Amino acid sequence: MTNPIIKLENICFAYPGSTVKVLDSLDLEVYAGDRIGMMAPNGSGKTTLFHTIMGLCRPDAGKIEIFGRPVSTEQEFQAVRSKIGLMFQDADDQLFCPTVVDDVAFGPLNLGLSADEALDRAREMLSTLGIADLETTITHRLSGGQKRLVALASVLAMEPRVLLLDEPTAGLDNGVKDKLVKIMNSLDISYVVISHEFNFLTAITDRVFSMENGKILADEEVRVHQHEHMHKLGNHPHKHH
Amino acid sequence: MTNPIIKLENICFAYPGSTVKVLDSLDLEVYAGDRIGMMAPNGSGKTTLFHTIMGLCRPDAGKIEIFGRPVSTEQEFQAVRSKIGLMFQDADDQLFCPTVVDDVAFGPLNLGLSADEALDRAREMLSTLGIADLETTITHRLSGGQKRLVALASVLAMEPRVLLLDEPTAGLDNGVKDKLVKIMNSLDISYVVISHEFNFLTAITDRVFSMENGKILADEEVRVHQHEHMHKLGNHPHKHH
Amino acid sequence: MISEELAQGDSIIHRLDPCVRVVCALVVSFALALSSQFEVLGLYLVFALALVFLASLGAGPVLKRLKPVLLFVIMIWVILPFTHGGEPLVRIGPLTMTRPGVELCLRITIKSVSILMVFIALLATMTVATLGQALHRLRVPDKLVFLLLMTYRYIAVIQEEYQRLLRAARFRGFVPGTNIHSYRTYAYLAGMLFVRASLRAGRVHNAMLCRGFNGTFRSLDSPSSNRLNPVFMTGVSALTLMLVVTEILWK
Amino acid sequence: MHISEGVLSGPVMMAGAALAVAGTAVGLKKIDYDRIVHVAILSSAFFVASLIHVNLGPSSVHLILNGVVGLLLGWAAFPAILVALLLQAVFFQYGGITALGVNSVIMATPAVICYYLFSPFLNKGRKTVFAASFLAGAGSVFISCLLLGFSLYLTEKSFLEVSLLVVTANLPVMIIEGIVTGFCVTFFHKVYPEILPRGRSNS
Ligand SMILES: Nc1ncnc2c1ncn2[C@@H]1O[C@H](COP(=O)(O)OP(=O)(O)OP(=O)(O)O)[C@@H](O)[C@H]1O
Ligand SMILES: Nc1ncnc2c1ncn2[C@@H]1O[C@H](COP(=O)(O)OP(=O)(O)OP(=O)(O)O)[C@@H](O)[C@H]1O
Ligand SMILES: [Mg+2]
Ligand SMILES: [Mg+2]
Repeated sequence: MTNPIIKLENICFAYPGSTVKVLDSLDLEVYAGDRIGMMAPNGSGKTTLFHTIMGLCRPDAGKIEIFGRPVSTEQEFQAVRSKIGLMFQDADDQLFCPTVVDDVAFGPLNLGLSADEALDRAREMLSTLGIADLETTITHRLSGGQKRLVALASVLAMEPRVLLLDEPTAGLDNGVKDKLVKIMNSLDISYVVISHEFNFLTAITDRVFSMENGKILADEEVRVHQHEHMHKLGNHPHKHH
Repeated sequence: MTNPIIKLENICFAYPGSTVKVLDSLDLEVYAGDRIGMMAPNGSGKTTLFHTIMGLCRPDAGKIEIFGRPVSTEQEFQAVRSKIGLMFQDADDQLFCPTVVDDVAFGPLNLGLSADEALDRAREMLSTLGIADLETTITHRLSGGQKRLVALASVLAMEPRVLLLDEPTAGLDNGVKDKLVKIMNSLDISYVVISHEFNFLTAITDRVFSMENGKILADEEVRVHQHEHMHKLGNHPHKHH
Repeated sequence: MISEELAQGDSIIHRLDPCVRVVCALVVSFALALSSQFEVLGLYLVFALALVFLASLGAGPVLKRLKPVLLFVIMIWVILPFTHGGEPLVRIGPLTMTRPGVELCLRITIKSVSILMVFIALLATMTVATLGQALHRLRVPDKLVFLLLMTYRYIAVIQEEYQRLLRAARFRGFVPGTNIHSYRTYAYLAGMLFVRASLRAGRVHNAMLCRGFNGTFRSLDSPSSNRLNPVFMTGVSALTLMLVVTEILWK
Repeated sequence: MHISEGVLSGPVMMAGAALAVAGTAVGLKKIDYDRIVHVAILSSAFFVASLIHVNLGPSSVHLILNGVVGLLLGWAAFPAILVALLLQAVFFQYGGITALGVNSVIMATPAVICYYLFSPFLNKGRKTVFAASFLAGAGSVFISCLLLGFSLYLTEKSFLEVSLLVVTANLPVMIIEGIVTGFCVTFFHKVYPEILPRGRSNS
């Protein structure tokens, strides 16, 4: 078995000024090729987990290894950050440049590409996602679905080795969701996706994790649980314990 | 048959500066006791429809009757507005007072109640929804699900005769959804609910409408359509035409 | 709100390098603001009209944009000619219009309308995104350019937030009036805007870090080469210089 | 509150531009790279909030809120206000290039002054916070009026009446600004104290 590309060990994290441990001795391993879904109640710490992987929340205890190397300082995180593509819950937070092409080229420029190379890569990314016509659009004029796709393009333009997607379908209609499913299934990249939509998750991932009390619930438990639910409660929404 | 409490006749609406008719000769009747679901793609005009009922988008043609009286001027809408409770797509947009109780009391205060009466009504509403303990919490510190429930409390504190809920479950986990289902089923009030989630809709409404080309599709058509889909495509997300 | 409708056009001016437009706008505006001879001001007015014509803007949108300044001009014509001391010109009932008062008004009118027309023709015809790029290439400090672009980016987002908050208040029976309850409500709405702006700033900063931002701003420079650029630049500079010299010699 | 294009005399215009450049330079220097996004987005909020109209008897006035911006941003208020005014010029033609300097100075100077005078009181009790921010809100508008009047007076002695008129006409605006700023800052104090400067040591 190869090394995991992301490995969290015994991570504890509480927001400053709070005593609640949002992450509590959490363990997680993501291997190359993994396509993981994550479905857990609001406030269970999914976003915090992603931010911890990116080094935006520094854990109070525990060890983070990314691509086989331990990371803990800002320098170390900076070095790996561009290889992990995080897509934020709110696309507006991520599209901070005035035009679409500026935004998609922002990452490549920071990677040290020349303006021309960055432009080429941005254009290529946009056409891969089928939104080449948006190139010169002013970002704040995009519709919700377009914003989401451009945000994805911005992240993919960094050529990350692993993607972290935080509720990519929130507020999207089925048309855009379908498009996302197609895109995700055509990508040759590992990813972890947070979503509240079971259908979407099963369509694009191989396993679904859950979170509870600051820990990740193992695959098996979740599977069993979901099976039971399908039989007992059918179509009706109900609470997972 | 009694009169409808909301009646739209031949409503046409285009946003200023646009030629696309978002609502195009739309008809809608809501009767006392109706529990209607609405499920349609993004941008099909659901939110616009709600805003038209509230008098925020003024139709270019057509007639609106609310509680049996025609309404068209700002004064007329103002008079009925407090009797229709609209819950926004994003609960954050609805909570702007410092604490939960301030927020729930805001509507009653505007209705002319004294500060004490408003406070009483707010507290009563909070305990009805089972969130009395949140009373003095700072609104923007609430979790997503709590925000939703407080927003609902704020709307219900106006004692509306009909509720319009715009995607009340977006981004919520199943626990909160369940709670919402229970609350909605216990309310003795007519409502129209927009949602992209079929399960949630069927759990709390008696009929589900759709929208297409600026018109509301009749109940029957939608039923047939959804049936077919269940068989052919099962769990996978797909586009509705 | 932010329509930037004038930026959509296609004209000689629209096709010029934005840097050239910014420099020309600065030169002409300041030269104009500093002159005072009526003959010269008249020529500037013609110059400004010519620029508007070159930008092929319709009279409607231009007048719409001139509305604030036209209102201001009307206001000063109602007050200044009568309050300014000096040689009387016309007497209307108990009021006296003075010559210096009228001259001052006329001068302000020509200047303000012309300066705004220059602004509309040269600057309002580009989006702020383009303006930011031009300022960057003109060596305006990166921080300021970034501030401009970022502020521009989020105005629409925050404006929408405000509209939704206000709408929510109105749906719950809020009718603004002249009373403490209304002022407090507006204060809460404004306060909420700032709070949400601040929270968003934290998220945006994180998003920038995730995309490899490390304190240096890089941007896609795309100078548009256009043979008209040097021609326009020379033409505008020569004309302005001529007007400035005329102004000085006239005295 | 602003002075239109074409009104000011050359020296006043140039002095305003110079002061604006200096203030902006100081402000930019005080913003480090971690804070710049913050300043920018608060500047967008300022832009939007300053378009809010509140009722005043039968008419309405728009909020200014340069006091709030001053309390939140300190010296960074200078570039933030400059940028907001430039964008107002581009979008609505409230002003143009030549008066931009003077107008920024008129709006931003009081913001910085109020920051130094009143921010030390912002970590006290509710009543003190309200009083201090009331004074910051009303005071900013008052100082802005004085600066505006002064620029007009320097341009043309006969503008004296107009200047006095500006100050008196804005008296009710000052009171409204005071009240709104008071409630606004107590709102921050209660729901999100992190947004307020933590004392002046780090400014
Ligand atoms: N900046 C913060 N400061 C303090 N507490 C926070 C902060 N951000 C989140 N929290 C708290 O941490 C917990 C986990 O939040 P997080 O956003 O990670 O949850 P989530 O699983 O992503 O939820 P959602 O499904 O709503 O996005 C919540 O209880 C939340 O209230
Ligand atoms: N303020 C506006 N100005 C112009 N066009 C608008 C405005 N708001 C919405 N639209 C357009 O009107 C159409 C209907 O929008 P609406 O928000 O009513 O759709 P919706 O069905 O609620 O979608 P969603 O599921 O995304 O909430 C869309 O095409 C949208 O682009
Ligand atoms: Mg989250
Ligand atoms: Mg909607």
